[in-house]
Amino acid sequence: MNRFARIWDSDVAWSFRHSPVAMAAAFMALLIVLAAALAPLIAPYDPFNPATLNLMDGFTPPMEPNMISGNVYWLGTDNQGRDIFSTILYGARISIFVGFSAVVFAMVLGIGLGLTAGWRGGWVDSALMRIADIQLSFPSILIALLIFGIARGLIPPSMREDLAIWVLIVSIGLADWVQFARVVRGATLVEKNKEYIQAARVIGVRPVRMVLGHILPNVMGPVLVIATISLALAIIAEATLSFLGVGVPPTQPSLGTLIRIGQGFLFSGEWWILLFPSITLLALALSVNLLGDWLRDALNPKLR
Amino acid sequence: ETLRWARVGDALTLDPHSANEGPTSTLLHHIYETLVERGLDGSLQPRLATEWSIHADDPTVWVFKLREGVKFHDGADFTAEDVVASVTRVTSETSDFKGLHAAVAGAEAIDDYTVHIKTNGPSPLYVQNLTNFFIMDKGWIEANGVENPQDFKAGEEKYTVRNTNGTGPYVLESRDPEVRTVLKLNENHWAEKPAVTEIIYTPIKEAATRVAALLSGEVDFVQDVPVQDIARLQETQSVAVTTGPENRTIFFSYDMTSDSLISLAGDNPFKKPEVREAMALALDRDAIKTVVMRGQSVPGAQNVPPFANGYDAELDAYGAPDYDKAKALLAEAGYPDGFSVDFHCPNDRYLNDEAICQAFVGMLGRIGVKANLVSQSRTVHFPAIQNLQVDFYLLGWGVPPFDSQYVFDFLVHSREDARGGWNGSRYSNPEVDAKIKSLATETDLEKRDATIAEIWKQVQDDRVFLMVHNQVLAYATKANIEIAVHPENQPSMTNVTFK
Amino acid sequence: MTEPVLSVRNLIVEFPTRRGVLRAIDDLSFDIAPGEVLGVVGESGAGKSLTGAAIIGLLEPPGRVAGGEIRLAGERIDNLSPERMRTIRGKRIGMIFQDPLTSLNPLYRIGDQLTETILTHEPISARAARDKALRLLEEVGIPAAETRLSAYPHQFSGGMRQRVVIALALAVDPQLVIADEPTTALDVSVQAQIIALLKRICADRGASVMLITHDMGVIAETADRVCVLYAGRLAEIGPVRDVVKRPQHPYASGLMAAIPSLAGDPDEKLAQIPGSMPRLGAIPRGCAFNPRCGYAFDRCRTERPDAYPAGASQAACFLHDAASALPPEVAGRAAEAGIQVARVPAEARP
Amino acid sequence: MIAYILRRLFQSIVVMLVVGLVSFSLFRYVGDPVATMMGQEASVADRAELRERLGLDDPFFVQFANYLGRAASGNFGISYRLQQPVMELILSRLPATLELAFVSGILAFVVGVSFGVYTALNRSGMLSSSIMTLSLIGVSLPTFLIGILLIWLFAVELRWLPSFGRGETVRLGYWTTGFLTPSGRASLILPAITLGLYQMTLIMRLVRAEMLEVLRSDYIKFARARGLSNRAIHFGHALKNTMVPVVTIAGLQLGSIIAFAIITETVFQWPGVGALFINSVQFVDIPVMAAYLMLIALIFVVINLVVDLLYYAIDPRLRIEQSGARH
Amino acid sequence: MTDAARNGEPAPPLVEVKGLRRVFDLSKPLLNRLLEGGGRVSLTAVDGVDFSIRRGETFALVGESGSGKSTIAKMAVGLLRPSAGSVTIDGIDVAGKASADTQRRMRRRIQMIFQDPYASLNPRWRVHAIVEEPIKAFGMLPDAKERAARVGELLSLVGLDPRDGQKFPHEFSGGQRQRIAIARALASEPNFIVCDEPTSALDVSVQAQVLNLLRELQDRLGLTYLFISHNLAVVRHVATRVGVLYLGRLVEEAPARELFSDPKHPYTRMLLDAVPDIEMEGKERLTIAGEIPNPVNPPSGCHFNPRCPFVMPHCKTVVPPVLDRGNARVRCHLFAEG
Ligand SMILES: Nc1ncnc2c1ncn2[C@@H]1O[C@H](COP(=O)(O)OP(=O)(O)OP(=O)(O)O)[C@@H](O)[C@H]1O
Ligand SMILES: Nc1ncnc2c1ncn2[C@@H]1O[C@H](COP(=O)(O)OP(=O)(O)OP(=O)(O)O)[C@@H](O)[C@H]1O
Ligand SMILES: [Mg+2]
Ligand SMILES: [Mg+2]
Repeated sequence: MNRFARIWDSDVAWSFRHSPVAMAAAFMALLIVLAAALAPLIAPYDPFNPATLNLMDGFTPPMEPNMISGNVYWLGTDNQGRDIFSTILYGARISIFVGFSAVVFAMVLGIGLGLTAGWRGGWVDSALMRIADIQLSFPSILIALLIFGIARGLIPPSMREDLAIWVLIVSIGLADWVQFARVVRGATLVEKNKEYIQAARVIGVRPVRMVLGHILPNVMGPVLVIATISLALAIIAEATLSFLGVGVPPTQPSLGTLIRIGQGFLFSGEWWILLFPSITLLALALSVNLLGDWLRDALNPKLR
Repeated sequence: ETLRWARVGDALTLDPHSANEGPTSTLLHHIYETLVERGLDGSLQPRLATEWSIHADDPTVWVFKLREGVKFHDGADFTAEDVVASVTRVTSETSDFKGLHAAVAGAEAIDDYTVHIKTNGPSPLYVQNLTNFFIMDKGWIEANGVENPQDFKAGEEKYTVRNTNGTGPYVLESRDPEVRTVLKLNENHWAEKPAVTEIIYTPIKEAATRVAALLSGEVDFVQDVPVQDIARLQETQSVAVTTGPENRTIFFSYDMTSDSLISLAGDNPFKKPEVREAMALALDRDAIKTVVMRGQSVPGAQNVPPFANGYDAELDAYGAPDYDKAKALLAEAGYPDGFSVDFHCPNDRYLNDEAICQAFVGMLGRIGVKANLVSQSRTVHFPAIQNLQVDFYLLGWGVPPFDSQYVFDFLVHSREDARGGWNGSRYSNPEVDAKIKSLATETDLEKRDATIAEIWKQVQDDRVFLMVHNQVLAYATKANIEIAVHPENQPSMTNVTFK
Repeated sequence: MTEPVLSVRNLIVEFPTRRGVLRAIDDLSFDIAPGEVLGVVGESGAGKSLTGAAIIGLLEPPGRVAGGEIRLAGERIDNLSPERMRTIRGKRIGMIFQDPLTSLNPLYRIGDQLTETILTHEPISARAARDKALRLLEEVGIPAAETRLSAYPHQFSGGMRQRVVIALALAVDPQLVIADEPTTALDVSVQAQIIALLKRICADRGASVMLITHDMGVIAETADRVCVLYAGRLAEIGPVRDVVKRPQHPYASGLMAAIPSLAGDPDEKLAQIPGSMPRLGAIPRGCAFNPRCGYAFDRCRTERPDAYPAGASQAACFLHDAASALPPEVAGRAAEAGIQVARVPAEARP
Repeated sequence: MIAYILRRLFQSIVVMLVVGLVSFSLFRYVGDPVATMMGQEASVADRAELRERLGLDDPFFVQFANYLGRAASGNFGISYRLQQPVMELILSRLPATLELAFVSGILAFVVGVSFGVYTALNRSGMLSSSIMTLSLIGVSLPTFLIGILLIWLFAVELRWLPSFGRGETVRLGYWTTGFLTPSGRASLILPAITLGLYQMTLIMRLVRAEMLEVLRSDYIKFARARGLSNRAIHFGHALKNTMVPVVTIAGLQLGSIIAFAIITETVFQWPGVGALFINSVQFVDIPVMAAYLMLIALIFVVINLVVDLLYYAIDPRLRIEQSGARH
Repeated sequence: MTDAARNGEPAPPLVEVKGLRRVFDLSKPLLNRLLEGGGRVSLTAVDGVDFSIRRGETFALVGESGSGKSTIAKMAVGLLRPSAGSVTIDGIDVAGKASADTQRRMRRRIQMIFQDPYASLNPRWRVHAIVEEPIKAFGMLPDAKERAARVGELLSLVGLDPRDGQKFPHEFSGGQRQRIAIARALASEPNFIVCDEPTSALDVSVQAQVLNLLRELQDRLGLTYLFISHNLAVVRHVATRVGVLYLGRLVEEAPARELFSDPKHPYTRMLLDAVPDIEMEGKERLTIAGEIPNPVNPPSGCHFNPRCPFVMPHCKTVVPPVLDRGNARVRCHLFAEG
């Protein structure tokens, strides 16, 4: 059996092939991710280049010619004359990138600290868990807001636009590491008392190798599940931060920023500015959530 | 009849001299009264003062004749002593209005209904600063120990923050800050009885919620209507929208003096007149008006509202954008490929401020200028301008005294004592400075107007500002309510009529 | 012969899985007589617990009884509605699980769990139920039963907990008790106490016991008859002495020989059966034991043996089928090992 | 127990101090309060003078120490924005937030637990799958959008419910409540749903997962083997065991509800501490921000403690271990 | 067992355990103790245990759950530090401060086989990596090819197919896993292996395979075992000498044959009686009353006194000394002189 066949034949793959919801969700997520990744190729316009925008194309309804330029846009345009379709593609790119990076950041941080706390135990553990408590006693949204505040103070304005995304990633990620750390710590505490770890100790395997080689692979299951759920949450968090006005720069709107812009037009008749990005966000978050749900069940041997 | 009134923010305090801020003054105009007030056309109207003039013998003294038979809400009579006490209070250390009364040397009650206010020199425009100067009762001030407005350092709340005793048409019934303030008709008021007998004032921060509240009939009158909703609201049967020009100009400015910019080390393109001209040629004011402002703005080239003294329709005229010419000018100035610079913009202060900036970023992009938009809260934006930390920015400016001198003092004059505090362009022209200074004391109005015109000419020639438009105000009400737009955005519910 | 308390006929238990339907119990039949203790032995995964679960109607889905029938005192119970089955569980069939630590709900007091069970099945007052619970605790040998009623499970030691579990299983005098490895989790010194208790209390009440375990020693001491399972199938069933001392199925005899005992020569190597029990999906054709069997011949690889009489027992092995054409060499070796081969071919006779 | 509480109290104080320190060190980046406190006519000198008077020029640690000193005596200063004592402002806004959080918490808990139990007991049913999927939609859209959509549907289009505010409130001593008036109750519905939706989904999934876990446990198997009724097993045995972890997490979620109220309160113009905070951020009202953050930290700390105590109350294993002996 | 051992020729002891003691601190945090009273609580899991194992011999430790068997095993391989006493291998203290190099060489010679074949193999690693790990860790064969060959060799040695190295542990049965664990233990070419209940999780038929394998390896490689079990019948089949543990104390230690034929300590006798009688000889049994007491506060004097049928008054107060009785050593007042 080659590697692919083995993967195809694994329990997880099997359960995937037999779950219509999971497949639909995966298809949807893949579609959005691909479309976003290939945005420069697919999108008819480059909405992030202000020089190409024509303000007079603003507020063109979907599939209707603009009154002045006569241009037709599939999903209409927004208040800056950006093609909504292109902007959604580019925006999804940012949202996905921010969400994904934030989760990876939180994951790396959480796993690192969780492993350390679980493995070292004692005061290191207590200290790290107290920090986690403090972190938890600060609502994540506030943490993100505050980090944003610091960054704004520290980063020179000229670099802000470039760094805004990274700041966002760090803010969301930093607000999210605790759950990874807790789960990993718990799993580490369980794993480290298993006999295979003692066997490695008898051999005299070095702690770093022990943690990374032995324990880490064994705690990845729950981590993956949390990661999927967090991904959806991070995408929403980005949207929420943008709503509070601390997200990505308005010249490079993410899905969340687009929704924030669009919700201003809820009563003014330009429904498409709100509707299409919302549907995209909903489809993205929902499919990732459903995938996470499925993965949780698929990785839980007891539920099979 | 009861009027439910909503706008974006609440009055910050009920102390009449503690916060020089629009919504605060607007609400206080219903409780307290000023000597003079701004009419709907921008002219000064009598209120507690029936007449005012510069003393015939002494150009440094303003004489006010007061209205008789006026009573404070607690029943005390309104007299010249109250005005004197109010002047003392408004010029005190912790007053937020002391800047407007900086020229005041003292006030004197000549008799019960005559007051003299002496200034440190001729102040022909002083009376224009009094439209938000509320008169308090001397006895009440003393009885409650509120000789000074709120002092934060003291860490104690002043009695005046929550309690009022004015002469205005309404009496404070109850107040829950940022939730709801209820005013009842003052039966003893000197003027005609207004149609509105009760005001319920509720701030609603979110624009969508505010509009929803009007559409669902939960409020009767909404200020701060988002421009994009105006057209829709106008079409809605149950709602009426009134619009009118506001006393506020929106413009861009840039550091046109320094040799080096903060965001562009070693160079300053804005120093070159060609660059400034090119930028002006790139600005498509009509597009901004049509799309960003949804038709709700008055584009212009002179950054002073049309109803203010010094406005010149000729200077205010603007042409269509000309990108080719702009590019040519840039090339001429040595920037054939344009340049890159930070562009600072507030995102929570003016109507669609961020969208305006964004649109301009696109326009500049067309001529090769890369403006990196830094859009942030006014709490960061304004200090940055004042501290000269920005190269290129958007600013809005209201002109409460309705006179160009106010613009010159703050925006054109070099930074010096109380002047030039908002001069982010670092424009510094000693000649102009001298002219500006002369305006303050010039009592010959014709001569003064001529000087103003000269200054404007110079300022426009030097392209100190890149004016975008004057804001337009929109009030949305239930269809049966009529209210006129006030240029200072200080509508008075006494003017409301029901159909 | 009196009617058996429990009669299992051709029981089939299946698990539909992604790789097809797995047959975990295949054509299993046995009886338990009133008052009898039937030991069920076999290696891990042989299907012992599943048999117990099938009888009491607690197969975890997707497991299901796919064939055969189960009769309790003559009444068929494998096709009852869940509601009817519920009234049989606890009331007529009691069950004891392996781990006393996890069998008791940690959040409820012992007394409450007992009275709850009693009140579910008997129309008596709460007061009376409590008294009965108290008596039960005393009966299973819990000192100071009165005060222990209000204790929580974690306040008991392992042996005490298992006593409570026995009290719970026997609370309303079931006819049959299924004990699934009741002593495996306990210490050697406690095991003997619990087995003795179980035996005594069931004998007192005349309850039959189906004792599931993989410990032959426990069976030898406790059971009247033994049933040896292999890969979900019956290997041998018979009186305990016969199965232990003179096992007739090659698997059973291999199993018995592999048990280290306190007698015999300690320096001698233990007898061992090569290989391991097949996984469910990969049960060989014919006799499930044939690849490991030293006596296997052609027929064993193609045909599945029934249970044939073998001495006092019955064994599912062609060695005992008179119709078998046994290779003489095989028969010879079997006979040598003490297996009473059904028909020894002439050539092999001495 | 006492030792436990003491240790937690000590930890709580440390947590509060850290929160205070962190938040305080961040304020300088939010903006310059002076810029918003003074009218545009104020001169540079006037601004400098006000800054001086507010002590904003002092070194950071001096400011923090001063703040702590005053806070310790219950004086959180005067709001730069509303010119009232911060303590009073927050106390007057707290009932609104607490009532909203309470109702959404109850809503999330009741609906979450019932749906969770239902979906756990009917694992493969049509309705269960629909509930599971629909619940995800609730968390796949940002709260602010859900709020606005609810307003649009129920207030503007249908006109069933108010779009903003708290309706009529009744004053009971220090507390203002919206529970006692019809408009107060009606006003609660939309914000409570908006705020509770996320937690509801969370609790539902948690209950479902825990319940499935518990249903597989040996003691449930043993309870079945004893012939107990499904009712007794599901709602007596399984649910109670499920609640142990659920209560912990749900408790902690209550804290998040209060924190997340920021957005809901903004959208619905709900006069609570969250909206107060957001307005204060925009005004750089440092005293209010600092007090709010400390308050949130305090609430979290208290909830944490209460949840832990609750845990002790539910789980006898922990309770007895405290008092010693095992045998 | 090597011939030497069986013939009773005196070989020098390889492993020596002297006065071994291990105390676990179970005290509550200081603050709790201050407020709620109650001093430090400690659990003496192993208390003054002495024994030695000669080369090629198998020393078995038996005892009920909690008697301290695993704790001794862990101290023997250096997983736990003794609170007092020492374990020495060829004169080198396992927990001592010998030079790093000596330590390393010594460690290589000690390996351990665990009870649970499901938990003792990392489920995420392929079998060849598991078996290879000690070789790598001790830097024995730097060449990857050689290592692969050695792994194949080891797998064959324990009766597995070298190709099984590509599989994951979950693809094996319990018995096969235990073989993998044995292969791993043998990888560093140890001469002392600690087996902590290596078969208690296995079925009898598989248990026989594993026990036979262990014996075969001992004969072939001259291994020395510390064999831990609670099953006396198993112990009888593998041990040269047996030690019986009760609540951390070695109550009896004797050559295997002698212990089974002539048990001295009442506890040993009762343990033997408790073994179910598979031979069904219907012999008289002496069931032990009660259960093993809480080790946190064990009975005073002889720990076994509350369950002992021969209890004497001073059993409750005086800790019995270790008494030499022929080849055996007993801790019981019954055997005191006079
Ligand atoms: N839910 C299930 N899905 C698939 N196979 C199952 C399931 N439950 C049990 N089996 C299989 O059924 C067979 C019999 O299992 P059972 O639990 O009856 O064994 P057992 O004889 O009791 O073993 P043990 O001694 O380990 O308790 C095993 O091969 C097991 O893998
Ligand atoms: N890390 C530890 N901390 C506290 N107590 C411990 C620790 N490890 C072991 N103990 C205690 O020491 C005693 C002896 O434990 P040990 O594991 O050695 O027993 P054992 O004889 O191996 O039992 P089993 O047969 O159950 O494996 C037990 O009472 C145990 O609870
Ligand atoms: Mg079983
Ligand atoms: Mg052990």
